[in-house]
Amino acid sequence: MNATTVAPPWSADEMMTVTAARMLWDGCVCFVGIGLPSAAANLARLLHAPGIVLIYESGTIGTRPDVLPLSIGDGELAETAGAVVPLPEIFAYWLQGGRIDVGFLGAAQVDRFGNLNSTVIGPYQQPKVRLPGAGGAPEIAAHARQVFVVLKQSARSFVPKLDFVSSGGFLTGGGARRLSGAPGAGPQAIITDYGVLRPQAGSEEFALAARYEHVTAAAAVKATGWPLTVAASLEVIAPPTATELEALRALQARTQAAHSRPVQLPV
Amino acid sequence: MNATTVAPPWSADEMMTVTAARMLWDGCVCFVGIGLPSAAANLARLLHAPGIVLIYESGTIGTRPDVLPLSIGDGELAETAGAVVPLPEIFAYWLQGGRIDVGFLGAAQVDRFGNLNSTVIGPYQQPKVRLPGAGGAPEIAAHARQVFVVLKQSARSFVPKLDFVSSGGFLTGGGARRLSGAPGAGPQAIITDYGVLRPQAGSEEFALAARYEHVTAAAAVKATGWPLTVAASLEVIAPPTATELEALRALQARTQAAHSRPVQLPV
Amino acid sequence: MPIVTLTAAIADHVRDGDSVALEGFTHLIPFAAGQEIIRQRRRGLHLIRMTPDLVYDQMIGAGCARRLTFSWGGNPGVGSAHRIREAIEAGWPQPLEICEHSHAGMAAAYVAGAARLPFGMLRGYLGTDLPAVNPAIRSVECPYTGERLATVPALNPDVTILHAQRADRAGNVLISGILGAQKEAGLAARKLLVTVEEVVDDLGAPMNGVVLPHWVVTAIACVPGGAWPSYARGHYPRDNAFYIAWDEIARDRGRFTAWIERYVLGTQDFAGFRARLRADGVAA
Amino acid sequence: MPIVTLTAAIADHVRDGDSVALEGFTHLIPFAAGQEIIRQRRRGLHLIRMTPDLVYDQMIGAGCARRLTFSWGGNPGVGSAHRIREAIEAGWPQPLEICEHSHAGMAAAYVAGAARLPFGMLRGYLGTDLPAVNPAIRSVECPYTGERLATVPALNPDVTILHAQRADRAGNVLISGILGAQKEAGLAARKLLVTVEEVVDDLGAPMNGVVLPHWVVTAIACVPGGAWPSYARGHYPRDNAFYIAWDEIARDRGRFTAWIERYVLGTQDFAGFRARLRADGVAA
Repeated sequence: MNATTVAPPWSADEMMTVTAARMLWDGCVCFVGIGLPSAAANLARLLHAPGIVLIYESGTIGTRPDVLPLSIGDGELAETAGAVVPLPEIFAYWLQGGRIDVGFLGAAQVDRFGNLNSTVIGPYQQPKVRLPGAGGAPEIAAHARQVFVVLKQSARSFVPKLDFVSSGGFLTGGGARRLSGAPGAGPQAIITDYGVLRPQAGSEEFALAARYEHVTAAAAVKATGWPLTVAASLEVIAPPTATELEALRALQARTQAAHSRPVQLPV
Repeated sequence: MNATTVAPPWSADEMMTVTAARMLWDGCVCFVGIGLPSAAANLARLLHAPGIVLIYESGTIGTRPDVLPLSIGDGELAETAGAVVPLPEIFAYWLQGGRIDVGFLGAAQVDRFGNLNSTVIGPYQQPKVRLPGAGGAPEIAAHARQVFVVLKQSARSFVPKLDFVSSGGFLTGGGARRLSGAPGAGPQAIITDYGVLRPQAGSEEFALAARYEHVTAAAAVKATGWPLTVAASLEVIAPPTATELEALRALQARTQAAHSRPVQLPV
Repeated sequence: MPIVTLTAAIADHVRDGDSVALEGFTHLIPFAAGQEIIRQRRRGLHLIRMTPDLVYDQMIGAGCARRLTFSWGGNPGVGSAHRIREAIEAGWPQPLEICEHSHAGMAAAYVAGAARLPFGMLRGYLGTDLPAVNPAIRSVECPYTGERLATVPALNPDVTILHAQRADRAGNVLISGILGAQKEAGLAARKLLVTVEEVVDDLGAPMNGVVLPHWVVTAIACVPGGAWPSYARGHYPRDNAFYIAWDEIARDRGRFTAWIERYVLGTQDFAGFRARLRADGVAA
Repeated sequence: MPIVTLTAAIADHVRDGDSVALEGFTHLIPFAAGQEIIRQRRRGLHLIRMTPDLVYDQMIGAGCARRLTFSWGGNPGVGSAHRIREAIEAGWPQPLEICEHSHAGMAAAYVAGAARLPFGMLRGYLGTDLPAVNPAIRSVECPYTGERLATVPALNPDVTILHAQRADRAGNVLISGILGAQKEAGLAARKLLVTVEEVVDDLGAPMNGVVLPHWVVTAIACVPGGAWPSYARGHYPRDNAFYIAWDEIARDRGRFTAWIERYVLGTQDFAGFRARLRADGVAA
């Protein structure tokens, strides 16, 4: 990370996870992906949002895993869920049904309007790097009441033009999304290892709205492939508290232990 | 009944039920309605078709009730079913999915092409008699591989023109059904209190194909509101065997006893 | 998601003129809720239900409804729904507009409503007169095969009311047994009211059981017996004798009106209803 | 519905050039069946799967497929599906045509397939480039609102293969836990093969449990452990360590090919596969 001060005693992932967790509220219905979003949502649940409702696209509704899943469909998610439904139902009745407050998305690339690429680097037919693809993202991006994007900032990931639009943010900005018929309000935050970007009113272009204590706005601008606007009233994000870090590290440790437990198949 | 000989020692309903039951085969997947079809399908199951698969539109698949249900959704159907699924699934995956061998339908009126009216007598907007309506029938008629209609014969029920088409048989005949896009083969038998009508090749008009021993073809023609064709090789249907009658009467007696058992509500 | 009395649930959430779906396909029919709507004298409702049977016979006969969307209306296994018939045939106690579907069409409309799609699609209504009398039944062309498929507009009731076996104290609801289109009707609605047989500490839902999470439920009322004369699997069976008896009660305007007066309008609530039935020797 | 060996099930029912869907969303992935297809050297398959992860990494890397319909292809929680990547990026071991959807689109396509509708419909793909690269993604106009909705053609695989916990001797199949689109993929197929952890006398399905009745199942093979390294709820957990280890195996053509030779092509059947894994100290 291009931090301009001494690196703090927590990792960029930890800072991002804590920042994302703080954005979730008690009772919030959250459509969670694997990795950092899952860690953030569960951290929120363990701290200030015990009534948060976690939905994974594998079909688990209201799940309360003790350890983080490695995959979107680990057994832990089903065993601790309030309901386990078929996957087509998740997408039709729960996501498209407009019942999701917050959808979390990652990507390989984001542009200034919060559009995301998780499909391909290079031309689609002649890929330089073929990525896993869109998965649930296009419809999470369309239907969740708001979307939080989590992505480390660099000129390679924060690009002027996506190689491929896997899921729509504000499209070309300036109200284009609303005209497209997408029901949700779109991406409302991009959480990076420098801080948080928010869409500006009117243009809907993302600007740096908050930075971590140990980074500068100038460094964030440098790590962005487009001329990043910095908000006049740039907020500073409080560092992780001891409580937050402890809870997160305990969760990660439990997860680590669970995932390295050997599996015994039936004879 | 306009029987021309001495009435036999079984009722018209019993004769019709036994006749319908005989048309079902072991392993047949049968979409069953309440009343006579349900009695016939269960009688077949108790006699020659132990592997018959009974599906009721309430969502019960492979049900094996000990007593006949009064309604399409009696508890007995669920408790003895192989699977109990949501009703929308029954219509989408199982009926429209083309998995039904035989659908049973009743009606208030049938015409010479096996179209059925269960909606209204008189004009739709100014009904003389408002009937319950189509329910599951339109799509059973369209999708079941074949349909058996069960209806007592009279000039009032076997009419030259329906007051309303609730579900399609051969429509206007002569291949009209096939052109309509209905996947199933349509009504292949009308089981009445005189015998069995079958569609004629080409015209698809129903003709009397078989009669019960104790009735004449002339009486069947007289009980029909259109000029009923009688098949050159008119078959005679064997009377109910003692085994058939005993099994049916025992089933009806069990049912009677179960349905008059008083219900105790929780306090 | 508050747990309230049935009286309060209906008072707070069902308005004159609302579109209201009481679902339950033979099983778990919310009779007590329907009667409470009668008792509170709601008027001008657009009633929605696949199988308007006794519960809507009562509500329509009592004058609650101006419109009915349905696919089969009768007394299952017995015969006519006499009050619905008289409303349609003779406009008594008031005219009743009808919007008539097949079961498959209604089911597709609820599914579309739950999925917040504007319409549902089926290979249906082929060769029938229903599209001729229901202009809501239309069609789309398949963009791959050119085939025309029937469409129905999504159903999104203002209020759906269900009866279920059980809720936990957080308001999660478990349904078990014959499901009808209950879940779809519940998720299609703007507000979802649920009456239950019991409120428990632990829902005890089996894996892949049918659960409505508390955050999609508007209010819950604990009404044991609230599905009578239909049934609640695990609690009491269907009272087939009452369905048969209803035929005589509902056949006659006067007798029907007296029944509604005595048992519904003349009682305070569902407890009063049951007490009066018991006093009159009806098993309830 | 016969209960047969896995060898016979694949030999009898999977043909070169078939469209084949191995479903299971993280849970109950039919790995043993996929490996048997490799072992029997099927070629030119059109593979269909929402999440082509390790099972299709193996089949595609081994040269079974000419086409892939999918919505997310990777090693869940780990990273790339290296063999799928190399097939797409470099045409090794042979070129791979792709037909790419979103999860919601694939799910709608299976649902349409199960319901024998020609297409599925969703409010989806909004603002994305997917319709530009997948001409199968089209649209219809709502006949009520005029809104345009995305469509996907129904998926009806020649063969769907599932893994489940249990079958009874009649061939009824019970699935419990995370369901993915397994039931829909199964009902959409022309033939349905199921591998199970155990065959029992009494299926013991709970009320409203997910059951595939024997008469929609083409053949069943009893293959305990057949979902490894994915999992079977109630039998064994997901072998996350193997998913992580696979990253190294699959990253390199040579190492991958050696793995397939040693464990799949070089063994007689799934029992042989497991014996060799055990001999090599891999927990299986």
